[in-house]
Formats: sequence, structure tokens, C-alpha cells
Amino acid sequence: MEEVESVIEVKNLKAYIPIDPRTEINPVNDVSFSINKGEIVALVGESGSGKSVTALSIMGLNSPSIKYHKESAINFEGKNLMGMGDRNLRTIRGNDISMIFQDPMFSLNPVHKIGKQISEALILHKNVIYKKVKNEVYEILNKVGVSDPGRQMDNYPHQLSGGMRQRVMIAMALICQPSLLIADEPTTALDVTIQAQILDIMKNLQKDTDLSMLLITHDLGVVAEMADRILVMYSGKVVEEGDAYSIFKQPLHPYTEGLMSSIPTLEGESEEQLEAIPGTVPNPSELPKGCNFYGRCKYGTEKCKEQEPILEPLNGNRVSCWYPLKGRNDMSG
Amino acid sequence: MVDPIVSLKNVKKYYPADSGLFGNKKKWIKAVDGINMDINPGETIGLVGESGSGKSTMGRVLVGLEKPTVGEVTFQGIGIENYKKKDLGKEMQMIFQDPYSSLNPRMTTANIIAEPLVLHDIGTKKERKKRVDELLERVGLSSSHGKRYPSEFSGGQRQRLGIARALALEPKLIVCDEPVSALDVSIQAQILNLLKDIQKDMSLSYLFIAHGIQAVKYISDKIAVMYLGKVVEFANKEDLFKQPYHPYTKSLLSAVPKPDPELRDRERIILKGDIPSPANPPSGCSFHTRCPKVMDKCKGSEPTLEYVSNKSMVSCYLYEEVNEVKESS
Amino acid sequence: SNDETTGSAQDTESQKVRVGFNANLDNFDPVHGSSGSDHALLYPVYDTLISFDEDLEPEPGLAESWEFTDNETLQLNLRDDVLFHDGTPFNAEAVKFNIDRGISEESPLSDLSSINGVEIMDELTVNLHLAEPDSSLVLALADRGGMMVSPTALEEGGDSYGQAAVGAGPFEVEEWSPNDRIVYTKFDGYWQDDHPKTDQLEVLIMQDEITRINALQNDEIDFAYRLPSGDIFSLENDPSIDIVESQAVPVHILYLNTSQSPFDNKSVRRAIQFGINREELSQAIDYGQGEGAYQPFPSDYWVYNEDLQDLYDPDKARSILEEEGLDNVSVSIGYNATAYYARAVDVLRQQLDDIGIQLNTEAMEITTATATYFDEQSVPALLSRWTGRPDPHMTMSLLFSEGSYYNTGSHTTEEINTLLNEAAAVTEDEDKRAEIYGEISRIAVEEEAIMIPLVFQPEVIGMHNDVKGYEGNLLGKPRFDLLWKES
Amino acid sequence: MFIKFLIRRIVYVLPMMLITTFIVFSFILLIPGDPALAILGENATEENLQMLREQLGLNQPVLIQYFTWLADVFRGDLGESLFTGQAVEEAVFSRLGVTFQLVTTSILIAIIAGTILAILSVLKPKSWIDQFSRFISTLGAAIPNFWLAMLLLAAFSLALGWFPATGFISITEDPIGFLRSVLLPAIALGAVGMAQITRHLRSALIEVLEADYIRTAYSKGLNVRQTIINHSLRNALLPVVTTIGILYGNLIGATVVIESIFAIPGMGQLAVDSILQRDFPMLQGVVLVMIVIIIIINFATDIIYSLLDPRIEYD
Amino acid sequence: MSFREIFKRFTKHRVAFISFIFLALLTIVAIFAPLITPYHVEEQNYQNLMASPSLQHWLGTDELGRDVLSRIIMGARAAIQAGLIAILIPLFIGVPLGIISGYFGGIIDEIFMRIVDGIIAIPAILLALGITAALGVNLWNAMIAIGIVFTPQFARLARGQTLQVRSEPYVHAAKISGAGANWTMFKHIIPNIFPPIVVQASFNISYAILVEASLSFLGLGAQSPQISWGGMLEQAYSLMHIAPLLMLFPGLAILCTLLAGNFMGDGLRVAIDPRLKRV
Ligand SMILES: Nc1ncnc2c1ncn2[C@@H]1O[C@H](COP(=O)(O)OP(=O)(O)OP(=O)(O)O)[C@@H](O)[C@H]1O
Ligand SMILES: Nc1ncnc2c1ncn2[C@@H]1O[C@H](COP(=O)(O)OP(=O)(O)OP(=O)(O)O)[C@@H](O)[C@H]1O
Ligand SMILES: [Mg+2]
Ligand SMILES: [Mg+2]
Repeated sequence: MEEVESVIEVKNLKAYIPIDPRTEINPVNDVSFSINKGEIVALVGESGSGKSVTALSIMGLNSPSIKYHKESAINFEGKNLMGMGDRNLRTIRGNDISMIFQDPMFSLNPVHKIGKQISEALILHKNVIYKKVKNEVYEILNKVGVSDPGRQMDNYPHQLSGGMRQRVMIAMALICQPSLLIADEPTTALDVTIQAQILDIMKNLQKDTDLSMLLITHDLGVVAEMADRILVMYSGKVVEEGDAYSIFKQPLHPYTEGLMSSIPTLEGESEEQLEAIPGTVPNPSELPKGCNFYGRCKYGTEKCKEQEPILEPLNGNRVSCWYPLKGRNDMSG
Repeated sequence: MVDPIVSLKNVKKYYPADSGLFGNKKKWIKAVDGINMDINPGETIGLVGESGSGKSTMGRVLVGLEKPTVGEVTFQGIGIENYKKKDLGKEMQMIFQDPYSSLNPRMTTANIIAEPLVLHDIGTKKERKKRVDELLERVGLSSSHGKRYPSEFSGGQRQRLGIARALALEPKLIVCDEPVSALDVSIQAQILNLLKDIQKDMSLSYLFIAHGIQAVKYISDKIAVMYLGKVVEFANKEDLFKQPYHPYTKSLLSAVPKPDPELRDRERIILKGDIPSPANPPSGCSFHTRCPKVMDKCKGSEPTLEYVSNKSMVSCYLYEEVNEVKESS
Repeated sequence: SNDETTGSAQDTESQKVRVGFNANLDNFDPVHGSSGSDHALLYPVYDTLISFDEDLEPEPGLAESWEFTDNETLQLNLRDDVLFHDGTPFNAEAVKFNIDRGISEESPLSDLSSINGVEIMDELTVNLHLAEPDSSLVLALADRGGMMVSPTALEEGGDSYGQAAVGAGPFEVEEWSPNDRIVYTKFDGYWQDDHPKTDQLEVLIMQDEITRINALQNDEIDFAYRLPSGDIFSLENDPSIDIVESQAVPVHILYLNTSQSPFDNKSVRRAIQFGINREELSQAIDYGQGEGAYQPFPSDYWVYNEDLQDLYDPDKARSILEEEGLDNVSVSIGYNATAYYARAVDVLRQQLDDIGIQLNTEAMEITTATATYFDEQSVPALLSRWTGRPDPHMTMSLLFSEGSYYNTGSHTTEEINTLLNEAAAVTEDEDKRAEIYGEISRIAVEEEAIMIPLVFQPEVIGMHNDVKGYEGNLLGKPRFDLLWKES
Repeated sequence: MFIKFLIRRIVYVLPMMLITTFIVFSFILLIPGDPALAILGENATEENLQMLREQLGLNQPVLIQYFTWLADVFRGDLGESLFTGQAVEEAVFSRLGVTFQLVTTSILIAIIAGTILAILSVLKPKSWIDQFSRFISTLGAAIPNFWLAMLLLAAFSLALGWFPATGFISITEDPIGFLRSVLLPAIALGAVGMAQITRHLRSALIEVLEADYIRTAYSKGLNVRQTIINHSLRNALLPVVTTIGILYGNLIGATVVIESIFAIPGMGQLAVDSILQRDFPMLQGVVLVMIVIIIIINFATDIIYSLLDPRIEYD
Repeated sequence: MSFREIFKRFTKHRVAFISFIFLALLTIVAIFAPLITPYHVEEQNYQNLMASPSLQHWLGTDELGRDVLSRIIMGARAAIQAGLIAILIPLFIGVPLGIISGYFGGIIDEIFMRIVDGIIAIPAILLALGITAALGVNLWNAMIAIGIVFTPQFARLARGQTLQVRSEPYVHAAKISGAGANWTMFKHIIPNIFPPIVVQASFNISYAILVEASLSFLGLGAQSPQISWGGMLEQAYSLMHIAPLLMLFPGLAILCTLLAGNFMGDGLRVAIDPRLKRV
């Protein structure tokens, strides 16, 4: 296997929100992963599982109420972003790492023309004036499939459709040619046909520029379309990690399995009953002692209730479960 | 053949977009623009379409929340304007998309669920309480939840409360306006299962609105595809998925991401451009601006919804000839 | 143009005196004004036929001398070489024009009502023919009725004359911004050579007395008219400011409507008359600076009745009520809602409570107060001010004669009537007049209690010590044209 | 487009003005105290009164009086003062300038102070400066303006003599003198405005700073200062602009007290005097002009709003 | 959110809660004022005019030698009364009108809102001044005047809130089930527009106290023997050169009450609107 260069390495990321001196909430609990050059890694999980907090930790943009345990480290180009002061972090933000957000409606400043907004990062990091970068803005808009970029540059966000806005967001994120793009649910707010357009563009750009990407979504369909590797999060932890093909073929964690079977598929005859995961995500302030998924898991045992599993390699992937499905199937088979 | 419980006859709903200089309305948002449809007892009709295509508006017109600008909605053969508002509520109910704003934050859940009963003077207080407990249990909650306020529930639980309220009067039809869109995947499945179970128990009809086509596929018998206020294709679920006719339907189906990485390199139809504004719809076929198979004719006049096969109805000039052939033969 | 004059006022010889004054002027037409307080703003423009001195004794004005040629004729000998501001000569013609106007049907003026007609004897002599003897006429000619307006200007101005002001006084009006300020400039053609001594007079209307003090202290005005009595103490320590305190005829009184309950009952009125401790009241509201009032005239005035010095006798008040079997008397009065009267009302309430009368008070803003008491007569009593008149006869008859506007209940006695008529005929003998008016005061106040005089508020004037020429007068209507600044 | 916007605004405003002036008009007639009586005073015989009333047109039905007045207004004639005979428009306009300068100064003070306080406060939430600015803004809203005026007057003009205690100098006459004469009353008047602007701007800024596009700005590498200036202030000012419009109206009303304390010959004093004197044409004129000003200010804020917010279009 | 919850959240807001306690105490003091005052409020003493604070008279004496503390305590009555009555009028007239106008809409709403716009355009203090001039000068009329001034504001607020609530899905749900106008208004609209109106009311109570003080200061509010802080300030102002201290305490009394009122309003607003948690 050829040695691949990792762009970013998140190690033991553990975020906490102090509630009172004795209790804290951990929206992200001991998460480790890395992203290789030119790789798309998808982060999936239910609402509140800590996906956004993880992403914002990399950007250093979590709200100040969120703090990090000291063993947390995020290594980017040989530097640990965690210890870096805000001033240094700012030279990386938007320049080497950039991010696009879920809702293009609200992620653009309504009072500035989009040309200005796109160029802002460039102006800031390359120390140039707007006139000089107009061409670059034009180019990038063209690349993300905005028709008539010259005119669109002088428009305000409200004059654009949702799909156009998301293209603008992408253009904005890519204008400084970053090495890592974090996309937090980039298409959730969009209609399916528009989503397809956007995903297509993202994929093409990624291929062209050998960009690394952290794609956050809760739509397994999008993951299957886009991701090289998948991280499944559940209540603040990564419960499964592996390459996309193998996870979809054979999920190892019961939660991943549950997620997959709860989507109605378009193919084949429709099932009589969907396989829903019963119950709801546990409240982050009163997590159970053992496995967080215990209680919703159909395979749960006494051991799961008492002991917390850890993320361990299995068949080249990693899974955090006492009874991973592969093992189970192997045993039964 | 059974009689439909609800039919829409050329229903249009326009909203004023600009009140003009002296209140002379000039522009209209054609939210719903001429829909014909029957809903049979016990049947679920799925309604899909892009955001702003008029799905919710149609739902609201159906339950009588809004009067159609043109056309008529009949319930069991009688125009709904002939019903007393109150009586209509016994027959048709609605479940809303946003589980947060669809429950009055200042009422206990028991009161919320009992409200339709109180309004219709059904039962004594005690009987109503019993009924509320039953309903709570039916939707998978316990009667102890009745004393709580909506804010103390999760999104999925609230959606269950909304369902319980809709069931209170044992209606014949429920309009579900994107009841699962706001929920997590794992919760969506719970709610969809619940809706399906209830339908089986009570032989309800649903008009199920969603813009995600998966959920619609799971729950519906027939599916109507809407584009800019019009139904562009209407067919049985199986037929629609086996053989979509309208270019929009085709692209919609192909755009849905498949949860299987093996399929990621398949051919897909990716549309150009955006959905036009309903205040300013294109002439002719409203899809012509994005249609991969657009012909000159499409820009001129509007196609009508016609049967292409025995089962599917499509509004597209591509199938005109098929029809003509059929008619002539 | 305005800032040029103000700017140059400092660096050249031309001089300007700035006065802070308390009341607004409605109209420059002397005949049409109604307020008792705007004379001071008219005097600089209009010379009167007759003038008066500090003690309200008549003095020559535009008439060098006058004489009752008989009981019903007053002859005026006019000053020569007097011009109005517009160049119109002042002469018998002009006097006739003005007096005729004052006594005409449309004229709202009542002081001149005794005049029947005006006869021009020669260029500088006129005879005023009277319908009845009128001892007050001389000083009436020092009031509005005697202010001479240019006939030319009146004819030209017609109805809107009140906007302009063309008199024969020492100043012309340069700028008038109602309720804000009036700028007067020296009239070069004034008949008196050394008068006025200042080139410009600026009167700032400052209705709020505190702002007048503030302005004076901060050197925004040179002269402040009518300061609150208490502030004598606060200004005393300021070496740059002189305080002049004087007595004047305006008096705070309690008007009673004698035709309405309970004031139709003389005993109630008298009980109140004896029940009020004026010294204490004056102490409380004027900090000992004023004077208790037991008659309509202050002690410095020649008509003052020495015998009416102190009526306060709470026991007597109580016994009057007791005799009549009046317990639980409650009386209602209206008053103008100012801080000063609010204080007075609080004191009166206490004092009357002491003699067993409950005082109910109703505050009103000034216009309502006047209208409700005098015109609608819907409150039976009013705490207000009698602004005073130049001649005691006017005061006496306005307050106590039958049918007078100010005698709201129109209550009077035969005796008062007779005395009033008698006094009207006495045109020369001052002592005799004083005696009669003293008697009327006694009857009207002590016996009949037609109204309740309360206090004479001191006239307090504050000015920078470079301001000269101020002469106070008993009328309480100062002559700003006399002021000048020592450089 | 703009013309259409203008016409529409006027069409919208016109009935409102009619209603307001009619309310004021009929209201005035409810106020007891007959102006004829007030003018004639002790000389008010029934005949005189009748004559004067006729002359002043006071004996006609309200509606007739109102429409006569209205017709005159359209001809640019606001009538004459019942007392001084001065043309109302002349009196009002001579005082309008004063009040306008006073109120505008206090609004400017309020805007500047309020903006600074609000920005300082959101820059360092929970810091002492934040606490301080919040306290100041609450205090400003709670302090009675006339009391503040009295305190300022006592301290800065009577005790220290730094500022004049009375009077007003127009900016056109002497800018320095204007500043000296207007500062204390403007502060007394503007304290509440400052409080409101601080409050509104602060909460608007907090809200804006939580908006997604702020996160976008940070994700580009902007620092806090750049973010606040380039991405928050203009957005946060939007709701504040509307506040300023309303504030302007309130302050015009508040001049009633402040002008009397500082002896400033403005519209507030004129209004009070005409109410107290029952000088109805004058009062009517004052109110009309005040309302027109308020409408113009609101109109101006609307335009500023639409300049700041590209989402607003003229149609 | 239930009212209980709101109250719980409100009590957590310390300054607001303290302010609430302060205002509650003030109300109690106002009710029992005659029993509490160290001196009789009318007790005059010409030997001791305008005295500085001392052990006998903690806040000194006034222009008639009366105890300032006692009068300030008594003045709380006028303040509280003004605040409450002035708020009841808009609550019982403005709010229902606003709700009806917003709920039914149409031409009545149009006309109604134009009138409201018209009245709002008249500067508040001028309107109050005119009304007191019309009704007569006393505290009661001043309160009515202030109430009338507030009425269109509350009508507008209630209307806006009604429009918002009216289009909430839960109202649609009730309508589908056959809820009529009455039911919708009483069960859904009023309970849900109540909180913002209460918040507004709590701010307006302080504002009413302020306007009352201004009117009294202009001599058009409370009148002797009724004691009000504004009236005390009017007196103090007229004596500002002789007894500057007199204007201190009534002013502070107004200031503290208004501060408390505003803090309480803030607290209520935060308690009611969960979004404002961090503000
Ligand atoms: N600033 C914050 N203060 C307090 N709690 C927070 C904050 N940000 C996030 N959380 C909590 O952290 C947990 C993880 O949140 P996060 O936003 O990462 O979820 P997510 O997986 O992105 O969910 P979604 O799919 O809804 O975006 C949640 O329970 C959330 O309530
Ligand atoms: N009350 C209304 N007034 C004016 N326009 C309206 C109104 N309700 C809906 N519309 C407009 O009508 C069109 C159709 O809206 P509708 O809510 O029915 O769409 P939808 O298909 O339900 O969309 P979504 O998927 O976003 O819910 C939209 O353009 C919308 O803006
Ligand atoms: Mg997220
Ligand atoms: Mg919808």
C-alpha cells in the first residue's frame, strides 16, 4: 500500500461545556481521525451527534462556551491548531482550510454584493485590492457553474436562488485554493434536483484540484455518492469508521445498520415496515454508563449496558461495539 | 369502483404578489394552478415536488383552510363550502411539518389532543380524558405525558402528538404536510411506520406531502408530481417508479442519491438552472426552461395532463403522439 | 443684520440692555391687549398722556399739565414738538383720534368709559367731556387708554395694527418674536434729548422665574424682572448682582363668588377672613419677604388704611361659625397650578382646617381657571392675583361694585355704592379720597368679606451692578426705557 | 420606481394626516376654555364675545371649521394666532429651526454615544465595559429628562459656568455658540435616545453576530474587528434606523419640558403655550408641522433603510 | 412554555428578580403609606424650612418644613397608581381592539390602523398635555391621559402579535377542528400574545410613571394635597437656588423605580423569549 500523505489529523478531540463544577457535557468525546490528500471523508450521524462541533473545532470557530480537554490535538501541516492563537489560526482559516455551511440563505451577508464577499478572503490573505481580483472571482464563479458571472458578481444574495447561493458559497470557500474543505451539510436545504447539481460540481472540483474534503451530512445517499471514507458518529463519539464501499456492503455497528435500513429505498418493492431504530438519542447531559447506543440497539446485552466499548480496528475498518455485526454474522455463519 | 371521498376540480389558488399603486392587484403568485385529482377511501396519495411548487397550498385548500381562487373541492360528492366548518373537521384533518410551531406552547398536551373533542362537544370530561389516554398510547406515548407541555418533548414525540390530535375526531382523510422532513432519519422511520399502522387500523386516506421522494414511495399508493403549481405526472407508485414519463419526474428520480456507493458512477440526469418563480412562471410548459428534451412547441402552449399508458397521466408534449396513436387506434 | 448690531454692541459705544421679563405680549395695540402684565412692554414704545411716579402720583407725560376745569371736564395741555416714530406730529388731533378710538363701541377698553367726547380747543389743548365725575380718569390716562398711537399708522394698519407699533415713546420696535423676545432700538426723534440712555433694549420673555435667575447669574441678561422672593437669599451673596425689593399693588387674593354656596353665607366668608394667618402664609410662601394683606392696598400706598392691620383671629372665626351652627363646612377653591400657589394652598388648607373648615382645592391651568371661575362660574372661589390699577378708584370699583366682572357674585352694599360715588367726585383732595377708600376697604373686607386678600408678594428685581436707572413703582409695571449700562 | 415609491408613501400618509389633524382639531374643541373669553378677558360681554367668535369663525360647526382650515392649509395658509395675530406658519417656522437643530443634535449625540457603547459592549461580552454600557443604557432610559436637565443645569452652567443656562443660538449664526447653547439640553433630551439606541443596537449586534454569515466571515479568516465593522454593523443598524425614526418623534415631544427649563424658544414651548392659551390655530399648526416632520423623518429613515438593506426595493 | 416555567426562568435573572422585589415592596409601602411615614405628610413647620438631612428628618424637610421622607413614601402611591391605571386602560381597550383588528383584518383593520398611526404620530407628551387640559388637572386625569396615549401602541402591538399567532400551524389545526373566532382568540391568541404584552406593559408602567412625573412637573399632573414625585420636583425646581438638595430625593425615587421597572421588563422578556437566554 502506497504511503498516503494526510492533510489533517484530529487526535483525541474532546470538547466540553461546563454546566457546573462537577458536570460537563461532551458534544464531542474523544474523536480521532485523519483525512488524506485528495480524499473525501464523510461524517454522518443523527442531529446533535457532534458533527458540527467537530468541524468547527478544526476551524477554531466553536462558541467560546465550548472548551477542549488538553489532550485534544488537531495537526495540520505539522502544526497543532489547538494550541495556536487566534491570530495564527486566522491566517489558516479561509486560506488553507475553508468551510461551507448548511444554509446558503443565511450564510451570505445580505447587504454585500456577492463579488465582494467572494473576494474577501483573497483580499485578506493575499493583501490585494478588489479590482485586482475581479478576474479570479469571475473564473471561480464560472467554475462552480454560475452562468453570466460578470453580472452575478454585482448582485446581492437575495437576488439569487438557493442553488446559486450555494454555488457562491463554494466559490467563496475555494477562492484561496485551500487544501481542506469542510462542508457542513451543504445540500440539506436544497431540493433534490438542485442537490444533484451541487454535488456534481463539488465532486468535479475536488477531482480537478485534488482537494481534501470533510463532508458532513446525515443523508446516507449523499455519503454513498460522494465519500471515500465514512465516519459514523453517535452522541459525540465515532462509532464506526471505514471505507465507503465496505461500510455500505457490510456495516459493522448496529447503529450504522439501523440508519441504513431506516431509509426507504427507491429500488425494488416497498417494504411493509421500515426498520426503524426505536427510541431517541440520549440526552447529552445524562449519558448511560455503558454503550451510548444501548437501549436503542436490538442486540444490546448486559455487557453493553455496563461497559463502554472502544473504537477498535476490525477488517481494516474501525468499530466501537462489543458485538460488531461482522463478527456476529461470522459467528452465526 | 368506489366513489372518491375527495375530489379537486380545476383547483387554482393565487396569491397577490404586489398590491399595486392604488391597491389594484397586478401580479399573482400562482401557487396552485389548475389541479384535478380524486382521493379514494383508504388510499394514500403522495405529493412530491420542489420547494414552492404549491404542495402545502394544495393541502390547505383541501382541508378548507383556504378557499380556492378557482375550482371546487368536493367531499363525498358535495362541495366543501356546503359543509359547516366544524363538520368538515370531523372528516378531514392535517398534520404539519414543523413539530415546534404546530402545537400551542401554552396548552398541555392533553388539552391539545382533547381540543377537537371539546370543540365538537364529544363525551364528558371523563370520557374525553380516557380518549386522550387512548390516543396517546396509540401514537406510542404514555398517558402520563398528558400533563406536560409541548416544549418538554422531542421533535419526534411532538410529531406523534400532532398525529394524536389529528386522529381525535376519527377523520376519513388526513393531509400530512411533510410530517417527517424536520426529523432525523431514524425518527422518520418511526413516524412513517406509525402513520402506516394507523392507516391500516382505521382505513384512512392520506394526502402525503413531501419533497423527499423516498418517504413518499414508502407510504403512498399513488404519486402526483408537482411542478410550479401543476401536476405534471400522476400514477400508481409502482408504475411511476417502473416507468416515469415526464422529464421532470425522470430527473427527480435520477437525482435522488442512492445509498450504495457501487452506483455512484451511474448515468444521471442533472438539470440545468433553477425552478422559476411562481409569480412569474414561464410561458407554455412551465418546465421548458430546464427540460433536457425541450421542443419549440413547449414554449408556446401548455400541455395538459393526459393518460399515456392506461395507468399514468402525464402533461408533456413528448407523449402527444403516443396519445394520438392510441386515440386513432 | 441682527448679529451685526449685537456684534458691534460690544466694541463700539452703542449699548444694549437685556431684560428678562415674565409675561408675553399678545398685541402691540394698547387698546386690544387684555392682560394686566404687558404694560412694561408697551411703555418703551408708547408715551402716555399722563405718567406717574414711584408712589403712583400722576406726573406730566405727553400732557405737560392738566386740570379739571369743572367736575365734568378735564383739560389737557399737550407738549409741543413731539413726533410719532413715523413722523406724524403729536397734537390735539392725535389725542382726539386715540381717545375716540378708546371709547368707541368696538373698543374693549373700560377705563375711559366716563368720557363722553373729546373737544379740540387748539393745536395743543384738548378737553375731555365726562358723563359723570371720575377721579380715576387722570391715572387712567397713564394706562392703556393714555398710550398714544400714531393715527397715520392706525389708519394704514387697520385691523392688523397690533403687529406693528408706532408710538411716540423713546424706543421703536425693531424685532418682535412673540413669546420669545422683543428688540427695541432708540428712537432718534424722541422729544427728550437725554433719553433713552441706551441704544438698544432687548426683552427676553422668560415665563419661568427660575430661568430668569439662571440667565441673570450666567450673564445672559442684565436685568431680571420679578424673581421669586426666596431667591433674594441665594442672590445676595453674588457680588455682581444687585437686588431691589419693593412693594407693589398686585395682590394675591381669594376671589369668592358671593352668590354661590357656601360663600353666599357671609359668616363663612368672614370666618375665612379671620381664620387666615397672613403673616404665616407670607412667611411660608415668600420667606418673610412680602406683606400680609388685609385690604387691597399695600402699606406704602397713600390709600392704605392704617386701621386694617391684622384680622387674624381664629377664635373669632370659630365662634362665627359656631354661632351660625356651621360645622363641617367645606369649601372648594380653584387655583392656578403653579408651584407658588401649590405652596399657598397647602398652607391655607392647614390654617382653615384649624378653624374647622375643610378646604378642597382644584388645580387648573390658568386659562381654565379664569374661564371656570369668572365666566362659567363653576367653581365658587379662585385663588389668584389682582394685578392692580394705577388709580385706587379703579381697584375699588372693579372689586366691589355691583355688576363688576371681578365681583363675581355681584355682592355689594348700599354704603359701598354711596362711598364709591362720593369718591368719584373728589378729584383734588387726596386725603379725603384715602379716607373714603379706607372705609370701603374696611366694609368690603372686614364686614362683608367680599373677597379675601392674602399677601403682597414683594417685587424683586435682580440686575448686574452696572445697570443703572431702575426706578421701581407701586404699580409693579416697570419702565425699562430708563435702564442703561455704566461702561 | 422611486417616484412610484414616493407616490405610494404619500397616498399612504395622506389619510393618516387627515385623521390626525381631524383628531387634533376636534380634540381642541373639547378643551374647555373659550379662546374668545381668553382674548377679551374682563371685557367679555355677551355681545363682544359673539362678535369675536364670529370674527374668528368659532361659531361654525366643527366640520365646517375643519374643512375651512384644511382648504387654507392646502393654500399654504395655516391661519393666524388668535392672540398675536401672527401668521401661524411664520411663528411655527421661526421656531421649527430651533427645535430641529436641538432635536437633531440630541439624536446625533444619542447615535454616536449609543453606537460606541453598543460596540464596546459586544466586543467584550460580560466584561466591565459591557456591564458599564448596559448600566448606562438602562440608566439613560430611567432618568427623567427634566431631572437630568435640572442637574446638568445646576452643575455645568450655574456652578461651573461652562455653558449658558438659557437661550439658543442658531448654528447658522455662530456654530461655536450653537454648540455651547445646545449641548446641555441636547444631552438631557438625548439620554433616553442614547439608551434606546445602545439597547437596540447591542441586541441587534448580538443577534447579527450569531447569524450564519458571521460564521462565514470568521471562516474566511477575518478578525473580530473586521467582522463587526464589515459584516455586522450595517446589518445591525437596520433595526436601529427604524428606532431612530420613532425616537425623533418622541424627542420632538420631549422638547416641551426641556425647552422650558433652558428657555429655548422652540416648538415645544409654542405648543404648550398655545394649549394653555387656547390658541387653537397655532396649536393646530404646531401639531401639523410636528407630524409632517415626523413623517418626513420616517420617510428619510425608510430611504436610509433601503440604502442600507439591498433587500428592500422601492416596489 | 408554561407560566410556571417563565416564572422560574424569571427568578433566575437576579437583577430582574431583585427589581421585582423592590417594586413589590414599593407597592406595599404605597398601600400602607399613611401607617409607615415617620411624620404626617402635611405637618408643616415654619421653623425648620428646607432643612438638610438629619437624624430627625432623614431626607431633610421641604419648603413648608414637611418631612421629605414621609412625602416620598406617600408619593409612591401616585407613582404606583399612575403606573397601574395608565396600563389598565390600554390593556382593556387597546389590546382587545388590536386583537379584533388583527384577527378579522379587512377594511375595519385598515381604518383602525390608520387611526392608530395618526394618534401615534402626535408626540405623546403633547397628547397627554392636551388631554389633561381637556379633562382638568389632577392625577386621575393625568393617568387617563397617559392611558389613552398608550392605547394605540398596545393596539398596534396586539395586532401585530395576533397576525403572527393567527398564522401559526397550531391555530390552523384548531380551525380545521372547527374552532370559531371566540375559541381561537381565547384559547390560542390571547395566551400566546399575552407574554409580549406583559413585557411591554412592564416597560410602560415605568414609562407611565415618568410621564406622570413630567406632567406633574409641568403642573398638569398630581395636585396638592395629592403628593407625587413629579410635583415635589416641580416645587424643588422653583426653589433650586435656595434649596438645591430638594430636587435630589424625588428624582432619585423616580430613577430607582424606573430602573427597577426596566430591569424587571428586561428580565421578563428574557424569561419569555428563550432565544434571548444569553442576552
Ligand atoms: N454553543 C453551544 N452551546 C451549548 N451546546 C452546544 C453548542 N454547540 C453545540 N452544542 C451541543 O452539542 C451537541 C452536538 O452539536 P452539533 O451541532 O455538533 O450536532 P450536529 O451533529 O452537527 O447536529 P445537526 O445534524 O443537527 O447539525 C448538541 O447536543 C448541541 O446541543
Ligand atoms: N399566504 C401566502 N401568501 C402569498 N404567497 C404564498 C402564501 N402561501 C404560499 N405562497 C406562495 O405560494 C407558492 C407555493 O407555496 P407552498 O407553500 O404551497 O409550496 P410547497 O410546495 O409547500 O413548498 P415547500 O416544499 O417549501 O413547503 C410559494 O411561492 C409561496 O411563496
Ligand atoms: Mg450540525
Ligand atoms: Mg410546504
